[in-house]
Amino acid sequence: MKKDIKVNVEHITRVEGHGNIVIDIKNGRIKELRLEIVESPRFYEAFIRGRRYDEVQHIMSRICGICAVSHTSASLKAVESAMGIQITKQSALLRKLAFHGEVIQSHILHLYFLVIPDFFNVGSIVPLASSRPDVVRRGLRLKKLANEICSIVAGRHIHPISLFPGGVTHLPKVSELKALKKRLEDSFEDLDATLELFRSFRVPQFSKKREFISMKEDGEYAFYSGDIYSSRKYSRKPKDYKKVIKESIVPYSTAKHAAAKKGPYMVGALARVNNNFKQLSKRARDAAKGLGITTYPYNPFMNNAAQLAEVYHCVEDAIKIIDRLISEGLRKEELKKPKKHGTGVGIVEAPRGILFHEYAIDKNGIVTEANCIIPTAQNLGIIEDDMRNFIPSILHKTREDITRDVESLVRAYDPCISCSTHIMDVRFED
Amino acid sequence: MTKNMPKPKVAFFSFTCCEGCQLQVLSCEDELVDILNLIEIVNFREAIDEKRDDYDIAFIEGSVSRQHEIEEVKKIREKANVVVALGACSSTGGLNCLKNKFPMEEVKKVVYGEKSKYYKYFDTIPARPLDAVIPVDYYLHGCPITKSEFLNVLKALLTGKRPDMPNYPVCVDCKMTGNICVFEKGKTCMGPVTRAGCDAICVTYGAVCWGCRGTVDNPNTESHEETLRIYGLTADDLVRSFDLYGGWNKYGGSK
Amino acid sequence: MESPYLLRQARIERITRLTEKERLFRLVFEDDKTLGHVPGQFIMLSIFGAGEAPISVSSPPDTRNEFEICVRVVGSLTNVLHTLLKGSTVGIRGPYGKGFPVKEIENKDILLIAGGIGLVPMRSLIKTILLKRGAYGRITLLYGVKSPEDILFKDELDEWSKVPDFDLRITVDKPHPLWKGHTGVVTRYLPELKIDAERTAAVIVGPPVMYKYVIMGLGEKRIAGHEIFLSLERRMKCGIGKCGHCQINSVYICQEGPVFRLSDIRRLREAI
Amino acid sequence: MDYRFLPKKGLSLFVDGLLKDFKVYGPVKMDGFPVYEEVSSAKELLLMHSPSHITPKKYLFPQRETLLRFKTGEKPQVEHAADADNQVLFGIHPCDIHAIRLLDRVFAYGTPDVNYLRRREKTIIIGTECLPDKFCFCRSVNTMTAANDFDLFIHDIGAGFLVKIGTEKGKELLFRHVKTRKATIKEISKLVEFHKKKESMFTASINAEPSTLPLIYSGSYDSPVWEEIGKICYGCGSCNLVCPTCYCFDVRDDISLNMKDGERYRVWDGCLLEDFAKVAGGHNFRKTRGERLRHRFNRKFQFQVDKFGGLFCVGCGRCSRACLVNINIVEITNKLIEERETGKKE
Ligand SMILES: Cc1cc2nc3c(=O)[nH]c(=O)nc-3n(C[C@H](O)[C@H](O)[C@H](O)COP(=O)(O)OP(=O)(O)OC[C@H]3O[C@@H](n4cnc5c(N)ncnc54)[C@H](O)[C@@H]3O)c2cc1C
Ligand code: SF4
Ligand code: SF4
Ligand code: SF4
Repeated sequence: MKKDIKVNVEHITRVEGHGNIVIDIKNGRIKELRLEIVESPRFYEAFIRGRRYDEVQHIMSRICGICAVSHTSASLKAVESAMGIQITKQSALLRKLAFHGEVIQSHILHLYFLVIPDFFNVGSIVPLASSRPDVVRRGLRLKKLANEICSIVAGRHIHPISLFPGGVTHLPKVSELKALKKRLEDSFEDLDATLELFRSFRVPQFSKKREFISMKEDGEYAFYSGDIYSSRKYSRKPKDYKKVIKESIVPYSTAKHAAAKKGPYMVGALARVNNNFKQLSKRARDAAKGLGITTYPYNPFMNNAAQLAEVYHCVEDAIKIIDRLISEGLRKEELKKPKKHGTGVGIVEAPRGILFHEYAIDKNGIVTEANCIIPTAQNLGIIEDDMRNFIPSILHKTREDITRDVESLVRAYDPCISCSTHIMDVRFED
Repeated sequence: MTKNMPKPKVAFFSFTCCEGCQLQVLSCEDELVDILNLIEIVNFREAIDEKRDDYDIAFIEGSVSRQHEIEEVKKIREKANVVVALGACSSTGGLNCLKNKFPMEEVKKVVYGEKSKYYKYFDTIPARPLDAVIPVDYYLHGCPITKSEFLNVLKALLTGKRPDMPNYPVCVDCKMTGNICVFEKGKTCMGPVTRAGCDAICVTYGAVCWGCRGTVDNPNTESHEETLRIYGLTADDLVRSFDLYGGWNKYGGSK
Repeated sequence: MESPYLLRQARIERITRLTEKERLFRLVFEDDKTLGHVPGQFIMLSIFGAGEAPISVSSPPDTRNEFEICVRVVGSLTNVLHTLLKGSTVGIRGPYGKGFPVKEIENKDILLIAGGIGLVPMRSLIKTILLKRGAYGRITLLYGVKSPEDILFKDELDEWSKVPDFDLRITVDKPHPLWKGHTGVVTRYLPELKIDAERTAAVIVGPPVMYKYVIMGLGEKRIAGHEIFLSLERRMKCGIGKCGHCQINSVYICQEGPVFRLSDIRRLREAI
Repeated sequence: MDYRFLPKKGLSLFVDGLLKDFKVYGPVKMDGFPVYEEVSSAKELLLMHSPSHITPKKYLFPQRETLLRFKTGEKPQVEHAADADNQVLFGIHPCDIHAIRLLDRVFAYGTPDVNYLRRREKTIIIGTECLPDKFCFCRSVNTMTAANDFDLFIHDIGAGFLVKIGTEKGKELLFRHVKTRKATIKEISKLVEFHKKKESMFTASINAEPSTLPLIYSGSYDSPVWEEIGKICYGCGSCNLVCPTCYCFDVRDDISLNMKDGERYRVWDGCLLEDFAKVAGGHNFRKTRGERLRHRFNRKFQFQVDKFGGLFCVGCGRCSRACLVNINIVEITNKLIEERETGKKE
């Protein structure tokens, strides 16, 4: 089929941040294809220099509203590693609990607010509020639960307050934890309904082999701690992240592209689920299987299924953490003090994938250098790759349908553009 | 029995920021359905596909930090009857203004590397609050905004009331909440000069007030600097504290 | 015990647009009881959702269940009030405070000085006096406004000016192309007034800045402090002497005022 | 006055008994500082301490209190909100007992404030003794001890508690839940001894008779003090909000999102806050911080005294404790006294 099509989606909707899709097809061949990141650069790595170590998490959290807990956590881990701070078990548990809150919140937001409208063939959840109020209310209930987890532990989800270098500054009340546990247990009903709903959706068939990079840890499904791990079966310590990932700038994007040795790779829920499937909770594994994650899927559209499986996992694990906190008893603990200074790397699995923060801190506790690599920036290369490979299979469709399908593809990655505009250590494609 | 009014059309726009304030709007889980009954959202890129230009009320999030953003916000101002600045970035410039104290070439180089100087694409202008570019009717302060303030402003606009904006410091919220003042614990705080309305949530959750809501109309900053000095802040610390969210006024900005 | 914050409901029966910013509202209680006020007293007016505010009663005492208020748009409640249509219901509590000494000033010449919406409570007094015209001496009304468009109750002023022995002088702050009358602040016209200080009572209502100068002017006219009455405005939130906003030293305006005798508050710092 | 003796272990029995019928609030430690919170057993109570940072007045005059509930529409409907639970305020110090006495007077005079009075009616006040810190000066304003205005007053005398009975209601509660016996003269004298000891513990004191303070303040209207402290004051209102006798409030409406129902509520306000005396049109009757400070201090020592009788400062020192720039009510008062005395000498 030889046709000419120009797609130009300015400010793609239902994603975080500003991006454009530009596709130019001449004679059935792709002449031009770009995912333009037009979000204004904000230069966090530049202006964090000169700030004190105990303000860093507060500032770096503001890289992104939707994955604020992740940025805060990666930032804290980097600072704590640079300064030799070892937090207590209780603090780590509380941080993990808040982290689960964020993952659930982010995935539910993506699935219910950004993705579902595509399957119902509407432009947003607004029309669904009247046609399918049950669906909308369920999504809102789940999202609220996720927000509550973060509120109880950290004050709020967007820019958490109590996560601080050396530990946490606030303890939830036992009564709050008990009430939260009850709500988490009750949420399985809504999750099962969500699962049913997503099972009824037809997932576009598109598959291309790729490298998945995530964290991996012995003993648990890695979100908050672990090493860097690739589906090409190698693993690296966090501090060696630069040996795995190289960044480059492209002239149409304020977000840098990243690549591993073998080129573009994918991070995020699907990468994690594929790499760490066995460590998912029981219900999460069942959900994943129910949604068709039986083999090792390379279909990026399966990212949504992986997200839903992870929501199950986080809810189950959150319940476990709460049980532990209650049975071990909450104690007021002082924040642990810094012991040294130097450079430190912190990595976590943000909802959209592995996230790196690295700082150099001087003897006065002042940051002198910083570097962050954001999940969406890592996915940009593979998204463009996928677009290139996906388009030929839908070329027979109308321009509108092509546009919608390509948008859905981009959206499946749940790109978070607002935070992907700050990256360091650039290598130029000359 | 007020005059019958059609559903007001509301748009949300986002400029240089983390989009947390828009997300805070989406976090009104219990209220969202009611909100959709009261207003018609005609533009909200983060959540809906529709993009219309016939709005009455525009909520604008983010600082203005690129040349083309100036034109865009001006266009919005022309179309909207009411413009509300949504969050610290747009109300006071927010954290974004921290970059203003470094030269453009330097921040570009630090983030995008040596060769970035050949790429105009990364160029920005000093980040600034919305009212440095267009007149703003109402402000929702905070990084991020609070849900309750957003709902109050929305309700006020719908009833025809003038939205309240507290003009007293966070210490009031702190005392209402029943917090122990962090100065008692030997820490320091921006609360005494910062505009309240957040229920002192940062202090409640064990941190200090960072000053994200900007200052009250007549802050006693001299007194505050003196207090901070007495509590052991160095000259550098002082600069850092006042810079964090006060960068616009300090580095080049004025309204 | 009944809550002092509970309200009586009144229906807006008539709305008259007086200026760009001021409207006159005729209110009728749902029950058939009267408001029972004296000139100079105020009510707390409320619209649910918009709030509550002290507003002077602008009509003279009435045996019927009706009264009038005139309200300027300045903020929340007043904005919403101006969007209401005839037939809407508003809440009323009061009347509160002490009004003008209508009885005491009988048989005297009356000098009335009003600035801006100060004419609103003054109107209640004027109408009361005119109902018993014979009981009072000469009446002089000095009325200052910013510009001709701000003049309230134009028709009524016209009527009053035709009443025997009623000297009406309106002055606008700044010269105005369409204005042929007096210009400048009200105090400018005090010296030329013929006043028998012995038998004159003066009443002043206006914006805060006006009082000091008018009082000085009246002093020059040798009117005694105990013959000068003024109505003070303060922020008020409860109307019943609790909320503290209207307090001047030991005096609560909502209780002991808003109308005061000058000699009683001369030594009250911050009053004027 | 009736004194009873309550054995040591009786206290927790008593509190447990109270908890059956009441919400019980008392002084507890939070982050190492005394505050009032709801308690669930006697062992949480902090029974011998300096004043709490925030006053217990919040249980009688809450920070935010609904006055009316309404429905809008063609025919608006409104009802009075008077949500008050039966409550016990346990461990109220003499200064706060005096403060509550003053609030009672304020809210009852003229048009009674039903919301406050209803709460007050449902409140049992159980006093305890306290230890002065460097800010306390109740001795200087005659509020170091409380003779009445409580239901019970409990004092730890080592072997057990001396319980002073203030009201029939208090007595009935005590008798219902625990066994007590008549206190001996010796036991009663322990309270007197304690007061003697307490009297010697104050480091802050006002250098004039309390009865002369209104006059001193009325003569100090033009003192340079006001401008001096006005310069350093933040206008943060902390002093207002922690004061047990400050009672000013703002009234606001909140409508729910259905735009059909809502409530009218009041929240604490403070005369140190910039907009407190601002009126429509923008005029501010107390524009400077100095003027506002003068107003507040005078309310404590002159204005309210004229109006209600009795000083309106009960010497708890909370305002000084809360003030970040160390504006200290005792020091200021002493300065005014000194100005007056040296002024007289000249
Ligand atoms: C005894 C007494 C009698 C009175 N009688 C009358 C009367 O007869 N008629 C009458 O019209 N008024 C009268 N007033 C004044 C009236 O009470 C006030 O105008 C009223 O309280 C305003 O209420 P509001 O809710 O509309 O304003 P609010 O919303 O409470 O606004 C009040 C304050 O906000 C400021 N403000 C308003 N809009 C804005 C804005 N857009 N931006 C920034 N600031 C703003 C105002 O300047 C003012 O300081 C009287 C007052 C008293 C004390
Ligand atoms: S903690 Fe900060 S905001 Fe709170 S009272 Fe103290 S200084 Fe004020
Ligand atoms: S004025 Fe100060 S010392 Fe006096 S009662 Fe109030 S807070 Fe306590
Ligand atoms: S607490 Fe101190 S600084 Fe704050 S308003 Fe009161 S006197 Fe001023």
